[in-house]
Amino acid sequence: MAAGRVDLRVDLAGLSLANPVLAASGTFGYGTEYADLVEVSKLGGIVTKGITLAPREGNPPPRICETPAGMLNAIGLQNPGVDAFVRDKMPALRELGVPVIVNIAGETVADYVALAAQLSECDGIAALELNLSCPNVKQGGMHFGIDCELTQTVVAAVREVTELLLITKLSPNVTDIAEIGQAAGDGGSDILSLINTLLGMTIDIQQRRPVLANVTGGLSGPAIQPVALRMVWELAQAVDLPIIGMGGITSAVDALQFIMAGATAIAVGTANFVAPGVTGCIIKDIETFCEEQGIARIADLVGAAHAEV
Amino acid sequence: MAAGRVDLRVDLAGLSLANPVLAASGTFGYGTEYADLVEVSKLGGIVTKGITLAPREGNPPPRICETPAGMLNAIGLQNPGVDAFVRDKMPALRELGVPVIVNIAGETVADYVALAAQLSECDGIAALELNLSCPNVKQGGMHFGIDCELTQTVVAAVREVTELLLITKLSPNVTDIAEIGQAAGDGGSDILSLINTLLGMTIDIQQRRPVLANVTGGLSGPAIQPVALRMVWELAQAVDLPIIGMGGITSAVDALQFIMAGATAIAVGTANFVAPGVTGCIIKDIETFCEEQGIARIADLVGAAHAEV
Amino acid sequence: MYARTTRLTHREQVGPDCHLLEFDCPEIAGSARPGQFVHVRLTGGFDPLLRRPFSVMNINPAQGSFQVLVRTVGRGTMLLAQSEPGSEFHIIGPLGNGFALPGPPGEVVLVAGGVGVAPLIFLAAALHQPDNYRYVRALFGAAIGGDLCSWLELSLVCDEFTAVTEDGSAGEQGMVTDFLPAQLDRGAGCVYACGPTAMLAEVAEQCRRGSVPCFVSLEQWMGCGVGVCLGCVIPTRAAGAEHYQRVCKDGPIFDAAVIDWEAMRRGCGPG
Amino acid sequence: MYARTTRLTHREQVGPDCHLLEFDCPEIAGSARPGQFVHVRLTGGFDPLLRRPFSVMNINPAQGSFQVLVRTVGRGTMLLAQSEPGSEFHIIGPLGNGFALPGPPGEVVLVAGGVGVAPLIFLAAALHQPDNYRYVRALFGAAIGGDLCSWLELSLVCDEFTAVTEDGSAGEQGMVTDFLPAQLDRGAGCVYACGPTAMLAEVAEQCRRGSVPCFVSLEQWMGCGVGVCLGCVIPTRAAGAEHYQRVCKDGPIFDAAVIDWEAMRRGCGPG
Ligand SMILES: Cc1cc2nc3c(=O)[nH]c(=O)nc-3n(C[C@H](O)[C@H](O)[C@H](O)COP(=O)(O)OP(=O)(O)OC[C@H]3O[C@@H](n4cnc5c(N)ncnc54)[C@H](O)[C@@H]3O)c2cc1C
Ligand SMILES: Cc1cc2nc3c(=O)[nH]c(=O)nc-3n(C[C@H](O)[C@H](O)[C@H](O)COP(=O)(O)OP(=O)(O)OC[C@H]3O[C@@H](n4cnc5c(N)ncnc54)[C@H](O)[C@@H]3O)c2cc1C
Ligand SMILES: Cc1cc2nc3c(=O)[nH]c(=O)nc-3n(C[C@H](O)[C@H](O)[C@H](O)COP(=O)(O)O)c2cc1C
Ligand SMILES: Cc1cc2nc3c(=O)[nH]c(=O)nc-3n(C[C@H](O)[C@H](O)[C@H](O)COP(=O)(O)O)c2cc1C
Ligand code: FES
Ligand code: FES
Repeated sequence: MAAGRVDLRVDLAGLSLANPVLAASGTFGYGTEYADLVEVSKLGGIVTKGITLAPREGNPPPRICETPAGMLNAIGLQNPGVDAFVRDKMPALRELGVPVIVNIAGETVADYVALAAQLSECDGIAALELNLSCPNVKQGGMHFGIDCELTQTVVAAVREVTELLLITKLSPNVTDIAEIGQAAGDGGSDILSLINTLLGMTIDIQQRRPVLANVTGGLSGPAIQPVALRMVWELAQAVDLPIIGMGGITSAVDALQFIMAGATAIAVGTANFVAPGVTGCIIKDIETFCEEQGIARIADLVGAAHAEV
Repeated sequence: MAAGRVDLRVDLAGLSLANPVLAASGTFGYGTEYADLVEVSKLGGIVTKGITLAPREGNPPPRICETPAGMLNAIGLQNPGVDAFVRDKMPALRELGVPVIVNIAGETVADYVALAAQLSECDGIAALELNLSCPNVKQGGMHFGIDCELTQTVVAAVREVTELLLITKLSPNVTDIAEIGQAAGDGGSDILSLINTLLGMTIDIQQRRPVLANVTGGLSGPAIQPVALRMVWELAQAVDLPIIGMGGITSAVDALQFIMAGATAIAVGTANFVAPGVTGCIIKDIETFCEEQGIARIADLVGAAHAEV
Repeated sequence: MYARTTRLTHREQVGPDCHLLEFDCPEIAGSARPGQFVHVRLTGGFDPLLRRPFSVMNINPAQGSFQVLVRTVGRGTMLLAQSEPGSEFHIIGPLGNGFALPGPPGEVVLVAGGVGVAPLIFLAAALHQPDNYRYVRALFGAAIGGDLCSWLELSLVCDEFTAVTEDGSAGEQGMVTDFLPAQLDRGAGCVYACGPTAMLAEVAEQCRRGSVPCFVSLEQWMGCGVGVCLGCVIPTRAAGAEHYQRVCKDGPIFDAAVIDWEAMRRGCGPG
Repeated sequence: MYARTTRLTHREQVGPDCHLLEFDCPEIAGSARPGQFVHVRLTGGFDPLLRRPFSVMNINPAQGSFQVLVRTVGRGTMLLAQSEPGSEFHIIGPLGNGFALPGPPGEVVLVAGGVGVAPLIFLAAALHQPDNYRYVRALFGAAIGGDLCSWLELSLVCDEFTAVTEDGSAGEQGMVTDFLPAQLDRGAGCVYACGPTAMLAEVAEQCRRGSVPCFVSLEQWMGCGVGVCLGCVIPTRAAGAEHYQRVCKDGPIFDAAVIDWEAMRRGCGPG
């Protein structure tokens, strides 16, 4: 097959992406910070840092620490609030030339509804990602994301007030990811994304206290890849909605595993910190893989590994 | 403080260990396999590979694969069955001179009860560890370990038939580890151990199928250390029972983190494969740490990190 | 079984992606038997985490050293290939059962594929010791001539030596197994083989049909390397609890007749 | 900001646990300003996973190279210390705000603790350029004389130089901050400091009392190094959403007057 002949486009419930590779929420800022190092316009899309109604200062430091092949973070949803986001960040985001997915978080159903209503009035947003899974603040939505009923309730309430595509971002800190995903679908979510971070912690044995001021944090990076992949696999067996898979992706090999497990698109988080150009490499290497294997459309590989089992 | 003056003994619900370092189930065989490389008699104790009533062949290969800072296994509880265990393995285990904890797994409450009853008749067993958390076989107990009621039921049933100390081994694949631990306590467990492996998987993108024949496997090794530590921390806040902490421990720094998080003893699993002598190093380095910090008894450090929060 | 911090004393590139490595370790050099392997920790850190197994290619007890032949296929083998002499590695060995010596009476046929040649070089050398002497005929196959690493070492310890390459760039053209029937027709007391699974399956099948005893060296991903984790099993035909056998402890050398080749071909491991 | 694969061209041990490293990178050498840092990836693998930040100690734009001074404290810095010249590292830089130049009028006092000397050497050199010229008096403290790494480099670009060691093994005996009051008494337009948090807090306090502007270079664990992850914040006194500021983007150089030193002392980051 001739180079460049692979069709990398994927369709997420009507949202067409030029390729399946997104930048994950909280790891790519508001789209402009990496402009010096990354050809942002080549990405499948970007997901912005979680936005809340009011501005938030976030958690006290230390907020991050490194773990074997991973990192813990307890940022605590530091963000300028939705007004400042729309005013200061959206103009540049609209100029990026790629689909912009806005990640939102709240403490109550009303928060999510108000955010969704306000953002529905804003031009240039391809989809909303409901963060029901931030483990680092009481207001981060994880109490929703670990409960089926609450998940369905909040998704349904947001569904009422917006025509925007709805992505529900699921927490891995649950016994049964499939039932939560189903609940989100029942609430009217168009797309599911997973995983957010795994709850973890580290202790400073000299000080005899947790390293993070917030005590616990969210584990991300290569360490969690096998857990994330398993959850995408389980969810793909249980729901018909398109899935955005993430968690520890650092290469096209990882990305293709998620696609074969059933993800229509994938998102890259922590790996951006390690190698800012990694998203571009992943796109290129996915294309090369498809060429070598004679695959005309990446979409044909979605869920391919289920066929064999 | 003079060398050797640190009191490393810990007490697990009446079971006294010379030091807090155990070898974890499934990673140290039946105590004799590492005899060439490890001074087994110096360990705090050993936990044997999971035993079932009938012999089991285990899962088809491939059974393991490597992941970033971790490994997946889907052994599937291959074991000779309890009769052969008592006949062929216990004699050598009794000669090791360290407390022997026997890990048992079953498909039904009756399986656990029968195993416990039979092993209660056997000399030289310091405690039974109820594996309610093997993710790799339907018969591995994980359907018990992810449900409070079932956990309490099986523990209570076993409690009826044995005077042996009971350790309940918890699965990390749950939304709320504390409530499962409490249920085990309510059922009559003397001690809690955690974590067993996190469910994960890997896909071979060339073959487009899961690497493990069992599809999913259990993730262990350094990658899971932060998750395991957080679960021990949460459990220690919720229950009064002594805890055996494990998951990704490779050094005294890791071990001390678990102790400060609330574990009275710790177990080393995957690290034995990487460095067979690691348990001895951990014991020595814990002692050195205590000397340097002027800590007379390791038991004084149990849960120490909670005080500061 | 020893666990030692050893020093890499010599490294030599012997093929496009193949290196010969020599380690100092008197204990392993003094005790390893043909077919046994060593389990090597590649870093003091966690990347990669697990040790990697390599067959012993030969020993020099007098000098206290042994050699392995390593093909670069991933991160672990790349780290080895890039290591400078003087680097230290923690190694456990010798491990595994090794070839049963002396084999059954009669001439011996060796079938090597790629780096699978390593344990057969050690075996052939042993079969040329006065005590174990056998007439040894070797077939050594690879994709291209450059992949026939250490063919000289093998040819020096065999009585007959045939190289086979898929592209005909060295020796005969074809698959190494194309040349086995002629060897079996000439009569063989025993066949020893090491190489890719597909090759071994074909060797096993020909030997079964010819009723020639056949021993193969198998591979599987390993956790512990010493028999405790039960991670490295391969499917055998024996009944009952012995159905799965451990490559690290019950192998890596197996009687080809007990292996479930049907299951092996479906792909249940590395090769 | 550039992201480049650079070559380590020179490595020199300059203290018991300290190395001077020189990298080839014309873009960084041509654009870095004093107080800025580079973010270095230490392996192609995941151990350690995250990059590590190091202040630029000096640049040689003509040669296209820059230097950093690295103290070995953990796995990442050990990998650097053990790297042979010729090794390649992926580096992002220059990053951070850097020192505001020229500083306020008047003589400048530098206070360096340990490897904190690195950015101050670069600063002092800049302050001795004709355009930015200032009279520079430097205090450089360490536990022992051997830890006064690169003191010669510092002394060469200062007008006055005082070394201070806790054990008196070199220069004056005491804490570096014991010698700051005398410097402030002589009058100072501005103080720049880099070193352990406890030292910086004391420097900031003395400057506050003396009403002397003070700028400090702070450290925090970093995720991205470029301002997106919000992981590297430190507590400042400014109100509202600006309460936490990012070391990587808003710093690493901060006006000491905005830092919440009370919170810093309670321990909210590396040392
Ligand atoms: C008993 C035994 C003896 C061996 N002897 C030799 C030898 O003498 N020379 C030699 O070059 N190789 C030998 N191997 C294979 C060697 O162990 C692997 O090639 C090596 O572990 C790959 O490590 P890696 O990190 O480079 O590759 P990885 O990144 O782990 O994997 C790369 C590729 O190697 C394969 N692989 C991974 N682990 C193994 C494994 N344990 N066995 C086989 N393939 C694997 C995978 O299928 C993958 O395609 C032997 C294996 C066994 C089990
Ligand atoms: C802007 C900035 C500039 C710096 N400039 C220099 C410099 O010029 N020379 C130099 O030697 N060091 C400098 N550091 C500190 C250096 O980044 C750390 O020492 C290094 O990251 C430790 O990595 P490690 O893997 O060796 O240690 P780790 O194993 O990660 O940790 C070992 C110890 O180092 C500390 N540490 C870990 N990460 C950091 C960090 N990001 N910052 C500070 N301490 C840390 C921990 O508290 C721990 O005690 C700077 C840090 C920052 C933020
Ligand atoms: C520093 C940091 C900040 C994050 N912030 C958010 C956030 O605001 N909203 C959200 O939904 N996820 C957030 N995440 C989670 C990531 O989007 C992603 O789900 C997770 O990190 C797993 O992917 P990875 O392993 O590739 O990083 C954050 C992750 C990191 C590391
Ligand atoms: C190969 C392997 C086999 C295991 N077998 C058992 C078992 O039979 N019973 C059990 O309770 N846990 C078993 N475990 C889980 C370990 O005892 C331990 O809980 C887990 O591996 C986490 O610790 P680690 O990260 O130190 O390995 C096994 C783990 C591994 C890696
Ligand atoms: S590798 Fe562990 S049993 Fe063989
Ligand atoms: S390190 Fe990411 S914002 Fe500073």
